[in-house]
Amino acid sequence: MTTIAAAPVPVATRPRLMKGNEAMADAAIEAGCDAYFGYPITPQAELLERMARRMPELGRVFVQAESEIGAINMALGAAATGAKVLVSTSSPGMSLMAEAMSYMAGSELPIVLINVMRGGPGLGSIGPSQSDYFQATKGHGHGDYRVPVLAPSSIAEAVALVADSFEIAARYRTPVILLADGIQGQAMEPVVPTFRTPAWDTADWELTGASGRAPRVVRSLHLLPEDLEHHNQHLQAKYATISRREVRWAGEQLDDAEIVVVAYGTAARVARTAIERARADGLRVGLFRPITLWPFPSKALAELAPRLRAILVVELSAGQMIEDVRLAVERVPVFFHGRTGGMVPIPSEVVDRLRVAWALTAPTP
Amino acid sequence: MTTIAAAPVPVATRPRLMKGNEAMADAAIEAGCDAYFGYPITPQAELLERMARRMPELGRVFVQAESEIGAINMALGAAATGAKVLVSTSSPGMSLMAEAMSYMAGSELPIVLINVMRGGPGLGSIGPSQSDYFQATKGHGHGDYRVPVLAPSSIAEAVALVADSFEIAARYRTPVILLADGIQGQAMEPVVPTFRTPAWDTADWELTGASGRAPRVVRSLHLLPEDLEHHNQHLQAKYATISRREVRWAGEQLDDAEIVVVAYGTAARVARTAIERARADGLRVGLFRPITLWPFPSKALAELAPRLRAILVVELSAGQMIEDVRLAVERVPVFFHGRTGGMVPIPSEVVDRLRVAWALTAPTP
Amino acid sequence: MTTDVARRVIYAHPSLLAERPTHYCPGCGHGIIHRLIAELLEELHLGPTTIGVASVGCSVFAYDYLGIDFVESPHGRAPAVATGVRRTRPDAFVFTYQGDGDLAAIGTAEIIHAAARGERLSVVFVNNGIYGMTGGQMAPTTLLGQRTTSSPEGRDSGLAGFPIPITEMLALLPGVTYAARGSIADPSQVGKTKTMLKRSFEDQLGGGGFSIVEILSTCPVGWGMTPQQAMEHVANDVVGTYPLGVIVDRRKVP
Amino acid sequence: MTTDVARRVIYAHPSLLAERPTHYCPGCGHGIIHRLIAELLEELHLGPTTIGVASVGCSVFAYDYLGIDFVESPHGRAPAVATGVRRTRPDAFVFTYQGDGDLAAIGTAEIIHAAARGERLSVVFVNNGIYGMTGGQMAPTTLLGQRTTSSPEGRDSGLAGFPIPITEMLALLPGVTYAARGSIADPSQVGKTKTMLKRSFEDQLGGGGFSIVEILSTCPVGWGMTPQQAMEHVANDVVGTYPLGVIVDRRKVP
Amino acid sequence: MTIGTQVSHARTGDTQPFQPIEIAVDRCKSCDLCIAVCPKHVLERDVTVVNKLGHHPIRLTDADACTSCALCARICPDAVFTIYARPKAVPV
Amino acid sequence: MTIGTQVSHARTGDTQPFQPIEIAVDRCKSCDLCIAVCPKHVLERDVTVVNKLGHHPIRLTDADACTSCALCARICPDAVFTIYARPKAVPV
Amino acid sequence: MERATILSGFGGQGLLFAGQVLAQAGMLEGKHVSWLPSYGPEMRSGTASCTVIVADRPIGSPVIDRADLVIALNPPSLAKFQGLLAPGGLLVLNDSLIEADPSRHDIDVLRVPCSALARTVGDERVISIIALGSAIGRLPIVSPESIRRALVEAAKGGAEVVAMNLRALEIGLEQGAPIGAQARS
Amino acid sequence: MERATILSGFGGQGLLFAGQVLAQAGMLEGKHVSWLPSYGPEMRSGTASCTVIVADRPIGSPVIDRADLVIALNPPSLAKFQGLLAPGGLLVLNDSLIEADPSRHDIDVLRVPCSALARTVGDERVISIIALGSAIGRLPIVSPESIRRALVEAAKGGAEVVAMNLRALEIGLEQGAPIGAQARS
Ligand SMILES: Cc1ncc(C[n+]2csc(CCOP(=O)(O)OP(=O)(O)O)c2C)c(N)n1
Ligand SMILES: Cc1ncc(C[n+]2csc(CCOP(=O)(O)OP(=O)(O)O)c2C)c(N)n1
Ligand code: SF4
Ligand code: SF4
Ligand code: SF4
Ligand code: SF4
Ligand code: SF4
Ligand code: SF4
Ligand SMILES: [Mg+2]
Ligand SMILES: [Mg+2]
Repeated sequence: MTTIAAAPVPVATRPRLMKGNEAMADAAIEAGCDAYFGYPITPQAELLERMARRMPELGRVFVQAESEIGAINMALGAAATGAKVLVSTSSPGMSLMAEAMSYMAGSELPIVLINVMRGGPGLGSIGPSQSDYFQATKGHGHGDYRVPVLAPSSIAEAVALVADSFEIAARYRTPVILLADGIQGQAMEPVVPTFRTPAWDTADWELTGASGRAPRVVRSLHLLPEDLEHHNQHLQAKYATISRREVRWAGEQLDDAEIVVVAYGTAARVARTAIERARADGLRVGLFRPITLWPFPSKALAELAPRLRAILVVELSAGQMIEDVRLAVERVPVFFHGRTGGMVPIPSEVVDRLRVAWALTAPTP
Repeated sequence: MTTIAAAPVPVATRPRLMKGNEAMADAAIEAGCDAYFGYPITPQAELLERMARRMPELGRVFVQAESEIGAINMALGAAATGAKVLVSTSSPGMSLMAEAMSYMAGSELPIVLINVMRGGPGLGSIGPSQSDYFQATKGHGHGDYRVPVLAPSSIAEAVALVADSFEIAARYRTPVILLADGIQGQAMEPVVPTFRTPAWDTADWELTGASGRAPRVVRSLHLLPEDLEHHNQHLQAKYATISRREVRWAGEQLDDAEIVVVAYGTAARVARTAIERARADGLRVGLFRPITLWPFPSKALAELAPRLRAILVVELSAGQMIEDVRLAVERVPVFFHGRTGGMVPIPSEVVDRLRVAWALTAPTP
Repeated sequence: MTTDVARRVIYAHPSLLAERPTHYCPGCGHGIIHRLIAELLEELHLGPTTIGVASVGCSVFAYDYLGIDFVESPHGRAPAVATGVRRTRPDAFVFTYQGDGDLAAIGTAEIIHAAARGERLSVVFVNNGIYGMTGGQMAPTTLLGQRTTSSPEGRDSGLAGFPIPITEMLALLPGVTYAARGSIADPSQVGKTKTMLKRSFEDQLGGGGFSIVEILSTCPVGWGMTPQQAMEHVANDVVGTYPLGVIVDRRKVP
Repeated sequence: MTTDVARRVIYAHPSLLAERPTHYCPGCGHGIIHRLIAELLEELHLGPTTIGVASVGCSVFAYDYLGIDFVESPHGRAPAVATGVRRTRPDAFVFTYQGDGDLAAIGTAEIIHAAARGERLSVVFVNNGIYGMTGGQMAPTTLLGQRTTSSPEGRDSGLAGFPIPITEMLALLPGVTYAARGSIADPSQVGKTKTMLKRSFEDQLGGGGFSIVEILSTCPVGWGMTPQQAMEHVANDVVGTYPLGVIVDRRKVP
Repeated sequence: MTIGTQVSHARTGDTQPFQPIEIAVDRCKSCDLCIAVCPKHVLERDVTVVNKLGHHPIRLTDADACTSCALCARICPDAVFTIYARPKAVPV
Repeated sequence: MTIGTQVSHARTGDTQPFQPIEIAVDRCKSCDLCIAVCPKHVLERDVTVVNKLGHHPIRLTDADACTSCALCARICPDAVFTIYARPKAVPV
Repeated sequence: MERATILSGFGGQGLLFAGQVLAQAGMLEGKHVSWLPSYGPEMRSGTASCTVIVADRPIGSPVIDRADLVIALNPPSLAKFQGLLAPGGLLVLNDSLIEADPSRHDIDVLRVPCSALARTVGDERVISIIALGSAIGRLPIVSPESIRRALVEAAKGGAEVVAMNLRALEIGLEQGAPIGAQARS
Repeated sequence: MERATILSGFGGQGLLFAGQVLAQAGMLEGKHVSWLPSYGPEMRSGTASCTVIVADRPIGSPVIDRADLVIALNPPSLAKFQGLLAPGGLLVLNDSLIEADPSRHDIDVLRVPCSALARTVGDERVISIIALGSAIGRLPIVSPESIRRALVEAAKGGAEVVAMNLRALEIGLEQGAPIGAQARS
C-alpha cells in the first residue's frame, strides 16, 4: 500500500484531555493504521480497548489475538501484505514477541510496536518502568538485528512519534518500537488531535498474489550461511544508514550546563523539574534527552561531553541506558540514579544527586 | 534437594570422541541432573536425543515439551521443587524463552539453559553463530535482571562448564546460560567423561508440600512497587556479588602481547590459530578469552589494556561483545572482525586483521 | 442456657483459607472457589503434600489465601509448570488454578499438551468468560453478543469468532480421566461443583491421569452486573453455551 | 507414424510447480502434496490471487517450489500469520501448509484460535507423525510404540502421552466449516485427498470459514523405512490411530 | 458511623442467647449474595457500619429465625460465616 | 557410467516410436514409488546412470506395454512424469 | 506557578473522575495540566488516588514530591498522603469517615462530612465532587466556573447525572467557602 | 604438526563415518583431534562433508582455511574444496564419478574408482572407507593399523558390517600404496 506523506493537519481546534494509551491509539488511526493486533495487559489495555472500539467503526482491522505471540504473528502476516500495522503490549508480552520480532527484522517487515513498560522481572508489578531498555535496544530476539526505538516524554510527543514510527518503519522496512511506560499510558495530558499521513510505500515487495509479476516471498530463512551473511550485510548497511539519519534528541538548558542529566521518557520529565529546582539553587545543569534510544544520540552527547564536569543518568531501572551513555563519552564521570519495580524517582532525589555530583566534581581551585 | 560438592572423578580412563551436544548431555547427567526439558531444534537436537535415551534409563525425568515455552516453563516448575534442571535449545527457541527466563530470574530459580547458537535473525540458517550475545548478556527478557553466561571454547571445556553452571545456579539461585554455537554442538572432540557433583542446596526454599513448616511461595509478582523495588535491590546486590566473584577468563601468550584478540568460544579457537601464525610472522599478539560473558571480565581486561597497542575483537556476529570490550577499556583502539549468518572467520582473515592493526598502531619512531 | 458442648459447628472457616480480606471484588466467584479448594484439601488431608500452581489472572493471589506451597506461572503456562512439578515431585498433590483467559487463550497449547500427555494433575478452570484482571476484555470464552471492554458492541462471531468449548476438546484426549463442568450460581451448584472437584482430586490421588473441572464463575465488575445478577446470568445464559455436567469420565471404577 | 495432434497430454507437470529438484528426501510425501496443491491452484485459477503461508518444517521451502506469493512464519505460528494476511487481503486465497510438529505441538494455540475465530483459511496439515526436519524426533502425533530419535524405546504413553487427534478437536469448533483426513498411501488415496483439498479451497472461495485437510504423509528417513514401506505403514498402521474420512462438514450446500 | 473492626455478631457466652452464625465483618464486601440465598430473609446490610474495606457488612437480623442451614456460608465468596447447629435444650 | 543431465526418455519425433511418458530424470530420486504402483511393471531404476542428485533415475522398460494410466505420475513425489495418451493410429 | 493536587480514598468513590474534572478545568483555563492515577486491579476494592497538576508552563514531573492540596476521603489516605503536603498546603478531610486528626500542624485543614453530604444528594459516588468543590471553594486552583464547565464536558452519564454532580459541586463549594462568604450565601 | 582433512561427496556415502574413523584413529595415537561435519537437513540428499584435524598440540580453529588432504567423491566436491589444498597436498578423487581434471597442478592427485570398487565389496556405502584407505595408503596421517582399530571401535553395525568395512579399507590402502609397494603385495 502506498501513501504520500502529508503535513500534519489538526482535526480539532481545542486540545483534548487524553489518556496516553488512548491518545496513541488515536494517533495511529489518524496515521492511517490499517490493522491492529493486541492482547490485554496492564498498563496498556486502554490502547487495545480504544482500537477495539474505533477500528471496526472505520472498517479497519482489529483482532484481539489469543496471546501476544498470536498478535505479533498476525502483525507479521498483515505487514507482509503491505498493511500499516500497530501492535501494543507491556513488558511480559514484549518478551513473548522476541522470536517474531527477530523474524520481522530478518524479513524486513515494517510494523510499529508500542511497549508500555511496567516493573519487572517476571510478573513484577504494573507500575511504570524503563527496565526494558536493554531489550528494546539490544538482545530482545536472537540474531544480528537492530530496531529503531523511539521514546516520548509527553503524551503529545507520543502522539507525534506514532506517525514518525510508521514513517521510519516503511522507509527502512523495519519494525519500530515506541517505548513508553505505565505513567505515559495511564496519565492524561492535553493533546491536539492531529491528522498526519506518514509516507508509506510497500508496493515493491508487498504480497498481493502474484498477478502479472513474479511470485514474491517474504522470508527470513537463508539456509546457506553465505546467503544469510550476505543478507546480514545488507541489514547492517541499513542499520548504519538509520544510525546516521534518524538520530533524535532534545536538549534543555544546555548552553551553560556543567552537569547534564541524560534521561528519556518519564525520567526526563522528572529531571526537568529537578533541573529547574537545581538551577534555582545556582547549579548550572541541563537536560540531554534521547528521543531515539536506538540509534542512540552518541555523537551529540560525545560533542557535548568535553564541556561537562559530569553526567547524571536517571532511569526507571537499575541502570541500562547508562551503558550507551558510557559508550558515547570518554573521560567524563557518569553518575547514576535509578528506581525500579514501578517506583519513580522524585524530583528531590534527582536534585540531591545533582548536588552530590556538583560537589564531587567541583574544579579544584 | 541437597548435594555436597565433590571433586571431579573420571568415569572412564580413556578419552572418548564425543559430539559436543552429547558430551554436554552426559556432563549434565554426571552432574546429577534430575530433569531435562527440551524441544527439537538444529543444531542442538542431539542433546535432547541423548537425554531422551539416557534419562529414562536412569529413572530421571525427560520430557520433550510441546514447544520451547512449554520446556522452559516445565523447567520453572521443576526448579521450584529444588530439582537440578537442564534445558537446551538454539537461537529461535531461546527467543521464545525470554518471558519465563525473566520469571525465573525474578523468582530466583536455579536452572541451566544451553543455547547452541545458530545464524539469525529469524529462521536464519542453522550454521554456527554468536549473534545471541546481546540476548544472553542483556535484554532477553523484560525487567532488571542478569543471568550468568558461560562460554566454552572446546567440548572438554563445555563439559566442565556444565557442572560449574549448576553450581553457580544453585549458589545464587539464578538461571545460568551456557552459550555454545553450532560448531560446538556438532563437532566431535576427545572428552574424558568425568563425574562431578556440584554443590546444590535448595532445602531452604524448595517446594515439597508445606509439611511441618509454613507454606512457601515461589513467585515473581510483587504488586506494590515498593515491594518490587525492594526485591530488585536484593537481586541487584546478588548480581554485584556474582560480578565480583564469578568472573572467569583465560589468557594465552599475553606476557609480551602488544595486540590482544578478545574472543570467546569458537571465535577464540580460530583466533588461537591466527595468533600462532601471526607470531610466526613476528607479531607479538595474544588471546584474551572471556569464559563468563556476564559477568564480563572487564577488570582483567582493563588492567591489561594500558600495555596494549590495540585490541581486536573477533566474533561470529556483526559486533556484540565489542560493546562490553569498549565499556571495559579506555584509550585503546578496538578493532573488529566478525562473520555472520553461520559463516565462521577463518584464521587467515584474522591474521590479516592483526597485520592491519599492527601496522596502524605502530609506535611512531 | 446452652452449654459449649451443644455448640456444634455446621460450617467452619476452612483451616487452609487465610482469615483476611481478599483483593477480589465484591461477589467475585473466585472467593467461592478458593473456599471449596480449601475445604477439600482439608477434608482430604492434602495440606502438607500439595503444591499449587498459580496462573496469571485475578486469582494469581490464590497463594496469599491458601495455606499451601505454591508456584506462580507465567500467563497461560501453569500446566507446563505443573508438569515440571509433577515429574519431579511424584508424591505431591498438584493442581493448577487457571482463569479462562489464561487457560483457553494464551495457554491453549500448554493445557492441551498436559492433557495429551495424561499428566497426573487436577486443573481447576475458572471460566468467567472474561479477562477479569486486566479490566474486562473479551476472552475466547466470552458469549456471543456479550459486551466487554474489547467487544464494545458485543462479541460478533464474524470478527471475533465463537466461544471455545475447551473442556469438550480436552475430553477427546485419552490422557484425560475426568472432565466436568460445574457452576457456582447457587448453593446447590456450589455443592455439585465441590463433588466434581473431589472426584478430580481423588482421581489424582488414586494414580489417575489428567482431570479438569471447569467452573462457570462470575465477574460482576467485568460484566457490569451486581453479584446477584451475575449469578442469575450464569444460571440462565452461560449454561446455554456451556452445559453443566460430566463431559468425560475415564476414571478407574470410582 | 503419429502426429503431434495425437500427442494428447494426460498428465502434465503443473505450471505452478517449479521444474527443479526439491530438497526433500527420496519418497517424501511433501513432494506429492506440493504437487496436489499446484494442480489445484492451477485448476481453480488461483495462481495470481494466492498468498501461501509457509511453516517451519521440511516444507518451509514450499515457497521455492510453488510459483505463488508466500510469507514464512515462525514455527507453529502460520495460522496467526495467515490471520494477518486474511484480514488485510480479504480478496486473496490464503492457505497455510503445516507439518504436525508445527501445527499440533508448538502451534496448538494458533491453530485452535484461528479455527475458533472461523478465519476464512484453508489449512493443509501434513501429518507424518514425526519432526522430519530436525532429525526424526517424536511429535505429538507419533504413534504409541513408535521409535524416533527422541523416543528410542518407542513412544510410551506413561512418559510421553498419547497421539493427539487435533483435527477431531478442531472439528468441535463452530467456526470450522470443513475438516477431513486423507492420505497419500497410494494413487487412489492421493486422488481422494485432492478432492478434500478442493472442497477446502472452494469453501474458502465461496465465503466459508476455516477448513482443514489433514493428510497422513510419510517421512521415510525419519521412520527408518523405504518409501514403499512407509506408504504401507500409513495404509496399515497410521490409519488405525487416525481414521480417514470427513470429520465435519458444515459447508453451505457444497 | 464507625469504621468497623473484626466484630462477631454471635459470640457464645453463658448469659447470651444462642447465636447461630458468626460473621467476620471485616472481610464482608456487601455483595449481598448471602441475602439472596437466605431462605429465612434474616440477613441484611448493616448500613450503620463501614468496615476497613469501605463496605457495609452483613448482619443477622433474627437469630431465632435462622435455621443454621448454611446456605449463606456456601455462597459467600469471602468466607465470612461460621455456622453453629441450634442446640437441643440440654438440661443442666 | 555418466552423471546424467536432463534426459527425456520419451521424445516425440517423426521417426521415433510413440513414447507414452516423459521422465525428468534430473529430479528423480530413486524412491521406487512409481515402480510399486505401475500396474504393468514397466518402470525400473536405470543403474547405468547417476543423476546430479546422486541417484539412479527411473526409466521405462517397455513403451508399448505402458497404458498411460498415470498412476506413476499420481504417486511421484518429484513430479517427474509427463504422460501422453496413446494415439489412435491417424491416417496421414 | 505549578499546583499539585492529590485526591485519595476508596475505589468506587469517583476520585479519578473528580481528578479529571479538575484537570479539564485547568485545561479550559489554558493551563498546562496532567492527571495521573494510581492504576491497576488492586485498586478496585482497595484505595485509589490520583495526582493532578495545573501549571503555567510545561509540566515536568507528573510524579510529585510535594502537593499543594490533598483530598483524603478515608483514613489510609490521610496516613499516606498528608506528608506530601507543602507547608501551608490545604488538606481536605472526609469528616464522615476520618476521626483521627492529621499529625501535621503547618497546614490548612478543612473537614467536610463528604459521605453524609453525598447521601443527601442521593448517590455515594458524588462524594469526590463534593470534596473537590470544598477544596476549590477554599483554594481556587481553578475557578469554580471552570470546574462547572469541566464537569459538564467530562461527564459520561446523562443529564441527570450531570445535574446531580453539579448539585454536589455547589454543596462542596459552599463547604469550602471562607466563613464570611459562606455566611453571605 | 597439525593435519587437516576434508572428506566430501553425496550424502549417504558414509563420509561422516569415515571422518570419525580418521579422528578416532588419531585419538588412538594420542593425538589431538577434531571432527566437524557440515550439518543440517539440506545435507540429506545433497552434498555432505566433514573436516578432520589431527594434531600434536591443542587444536585451534576447527574451521580450516587450508587442508593437507581432500577426498572428493563427486564433481561438486572437487569444485568446492580443491582450492583449500595446501601446495603439495593430496587430492583423492572418485574416478567412477569424476571425469574432470582438477585445476590445481601444485598438488598430488590420486584417482581411485571408489564407486566401482565399492560395488565389488557389495555395498555402496563403503565407498568412503575405500577412499579413506586410499588416502592413508598414500599419506599416512595416522597409521593404517590405527585406522583398522578405529574402524572396529567406531563401528555401529554387527560383525559383518565391520568385516565389510575392513575389507573396503584394505582395498583402499592398496590403491593408495606407492606403486612399488603395490607391486609387492
Ligand atoms: C504475557 C502476559 N500477557 C498478558 C498479561 C496480562 N494479564 C494478566 S491477567 C490476564 C487475563 C486474566 O483473565 P483470566 O485468565 O480469565 O482470569 P480472570 O482475571 O478473569 O480470573 C491477562 C491477559 C500478563 N500478565 N502476561
Ligand atoms: C522456535 C523453533 N523451535 C524449533 C525449531 C526447529 N524445528 C524446525 S522444523 C521443526 C519441526 C518439524 O516438524 P513438522 O512440523 O512435523 O514438519 P516435518 O519436517 O515433519 O514436515 C522444528 C522443531 C525452529 N525452527 N524454531
Ligand atoms: S475483576 Fe472480575 S474476576 Fe477479577 S476480582 Fe473482580 S469480579 Fe473477580
Ligand atoms: S526428513 Fe522426512 S519429512 Fe523431511 S524431507 Fe526427509 S522424508 Fe520428508
Ligand atoms: S444459616 Fe441459613 S437461615 Fe441462617 S442466615 Fe444463613 S442462610 Fe439464612
Ligand atoms: S455473601 Fe459474604 S461478602 Fe457477600 S454480603 Fe454476604 S457476608 Fe458479605
Ligand atoms: S503410466 Fe501407468 S503403465 Fe505407464 S509407466 Fe506409469 S504407471 Fe506404468
Ligand atoms: S516416484 Fe518419481 S522420484 Fe520416485 S523413483 Fe519414480 S520417478 Fe523417481
Ligand atoms: Mg476470566
Ligand atoms: Mg512432521
